[in-house]
Amino acid sequence: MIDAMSSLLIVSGLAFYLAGSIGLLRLPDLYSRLHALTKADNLGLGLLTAGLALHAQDLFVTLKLVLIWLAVLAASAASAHLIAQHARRREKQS
Amino acid sequence: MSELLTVSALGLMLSLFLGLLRVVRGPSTGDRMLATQLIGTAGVGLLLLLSLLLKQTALIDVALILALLAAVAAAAFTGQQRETGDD
Amino acid sequence: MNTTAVHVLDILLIISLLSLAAAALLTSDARRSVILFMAFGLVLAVAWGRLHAPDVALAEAAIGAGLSGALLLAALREQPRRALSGDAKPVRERERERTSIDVTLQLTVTLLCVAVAALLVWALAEAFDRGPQDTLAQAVSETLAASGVSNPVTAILLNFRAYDTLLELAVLLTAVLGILALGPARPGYQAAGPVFDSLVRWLVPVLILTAGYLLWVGAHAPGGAFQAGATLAAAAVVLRLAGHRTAGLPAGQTLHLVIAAGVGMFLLVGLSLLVLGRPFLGYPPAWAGGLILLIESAAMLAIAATLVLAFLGGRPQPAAGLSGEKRQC
Amino acid sequence: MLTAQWLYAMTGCLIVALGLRTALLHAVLLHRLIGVNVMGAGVFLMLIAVAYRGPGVAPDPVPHALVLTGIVVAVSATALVLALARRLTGEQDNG
Repeated sequence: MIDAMSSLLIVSGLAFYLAGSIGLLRLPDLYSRLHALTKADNLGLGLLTAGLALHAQDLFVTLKLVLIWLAVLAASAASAHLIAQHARRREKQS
Repeated sequence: MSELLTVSALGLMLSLFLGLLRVVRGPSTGDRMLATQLIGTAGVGLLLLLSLLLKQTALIDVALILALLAAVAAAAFTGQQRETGDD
Repeated sequence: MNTTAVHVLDILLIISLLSLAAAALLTSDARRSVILFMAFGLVLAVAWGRLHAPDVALAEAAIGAGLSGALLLAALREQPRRALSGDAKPVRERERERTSIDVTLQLTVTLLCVAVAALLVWALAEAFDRGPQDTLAQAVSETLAASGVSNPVTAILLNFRAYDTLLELAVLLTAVLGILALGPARPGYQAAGPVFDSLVRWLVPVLILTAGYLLWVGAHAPGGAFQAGATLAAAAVVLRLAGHRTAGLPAGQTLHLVIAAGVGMFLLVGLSLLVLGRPFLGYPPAWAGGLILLIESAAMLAIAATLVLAFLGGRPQPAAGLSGEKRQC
Repeated sequence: MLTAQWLYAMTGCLIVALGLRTALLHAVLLHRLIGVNVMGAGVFLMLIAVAYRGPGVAPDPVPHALVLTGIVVAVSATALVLALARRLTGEQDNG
């Protein structure tokens, strides 16, 4: 049961990752690519860590997995913001 | 279960590979930074899967460090200098 | 993990490494090159994990994927139109310069590099032919029990080859003294805004905790002074990027004490052992674990301070009296 | 000899050659510096590949220790070169 749950979570996480990177490759401009990327970061890794957490033997590993997800979540929000700001600044200059 | 993890690891590697195409192609530096971000996230996921597949629990710590430093690149790239600040 | 899948993974990893290295080296734009080099570091960290080298992967994750990219970007940012990035001269003059490295020379050097690669391949083929030479690895695993730690990499660095690590810390000390002697630090960064600030507020304490954890866990699992020092330095770099001028470094005399702490503690322990009638850095097995942790703690601080000063690129400047900026927090 | 060992070691050789070529030929200091760093990474890759002993077998820890310290020394040396270059361009601007 746990195995099935975990598999489902990991596979759906993978789907978001792939959707994110295909979006990054196919979408026409920076801002829409930003949008695609946050999918991979937030949902892809979130589902993956959830799936792996079901396998974790001890609480400390689960804690680390949660921390990894939170760190990437915060980092992706912050860097998406910074990159968008930077791009806007560049546009204004030119 | 192991097969699923293996297939997922290959999937993530593919995702990393697609990000790599964007890093090499650009066109703007912002695009390249974004793609580097994706490579980082895919790398984190890949390391987590490898930690189970290769039975190397320490790779979770490597993933943790990568995750914690994921924002450093973007901040170093966009950070504006004091005094001059003419970017 | 089944072998075909591993081979596919290996080949994809190798293609990624080669194409990123080639792209980083062949582009003429400096910023692009740095970003590609950072991506190369990320993939390299995964490759270390794949090759069962978690100790190296930890250091690569902190340095290759974080610190060195930030360092190169900082250097580039400061002198965008100067010699470093090659933008000092008008485009036409630069073009002439580039083509003035004439074709014969280019060809000769390229052939030389091919020859170097061929030599390396030959040497490796010889080594592989003889099969794995495990005499050193065996010596390590036989004496590991008496080293005071159970992580073989830490045992080598802090016990079996402690002389090497002492001298290596001396090399780092020399480098940082050179950096300090060359002038003031690069200008700092403007406050990055509320989004990044709220990230920094919890990221820095978590990085410091992680550094402490890596130092502690290094005795029996991947980790140790180098990885912990790099992680601690990353915390300081994050602070600096958020607009803190001193990046959490102590000022004046204390800073000098910290950068000399690694070599100092090593020598202190070594000389004390000499006085007690033991060989220099020949720890008594019963104390080895404690002494190693003591040296590693000092070394972690020294390595972290060294790497932060490397990022600053010179003597840190006091916040007071410079264009009236107020320090936050 | 393992296939993986061979693959990664040969990749290391190629990366060393690529890095060396840029370090020797490129006109711009920053590129040369990145070339040296890439070359270092190639050497590290060779060492770690030689240390690899296959799945489930503990690798040789001695090259790991070498590479670990090598990474830290490489970044410090890079920083020293950058500081030197900065001082140099500063002097040129003033004089």
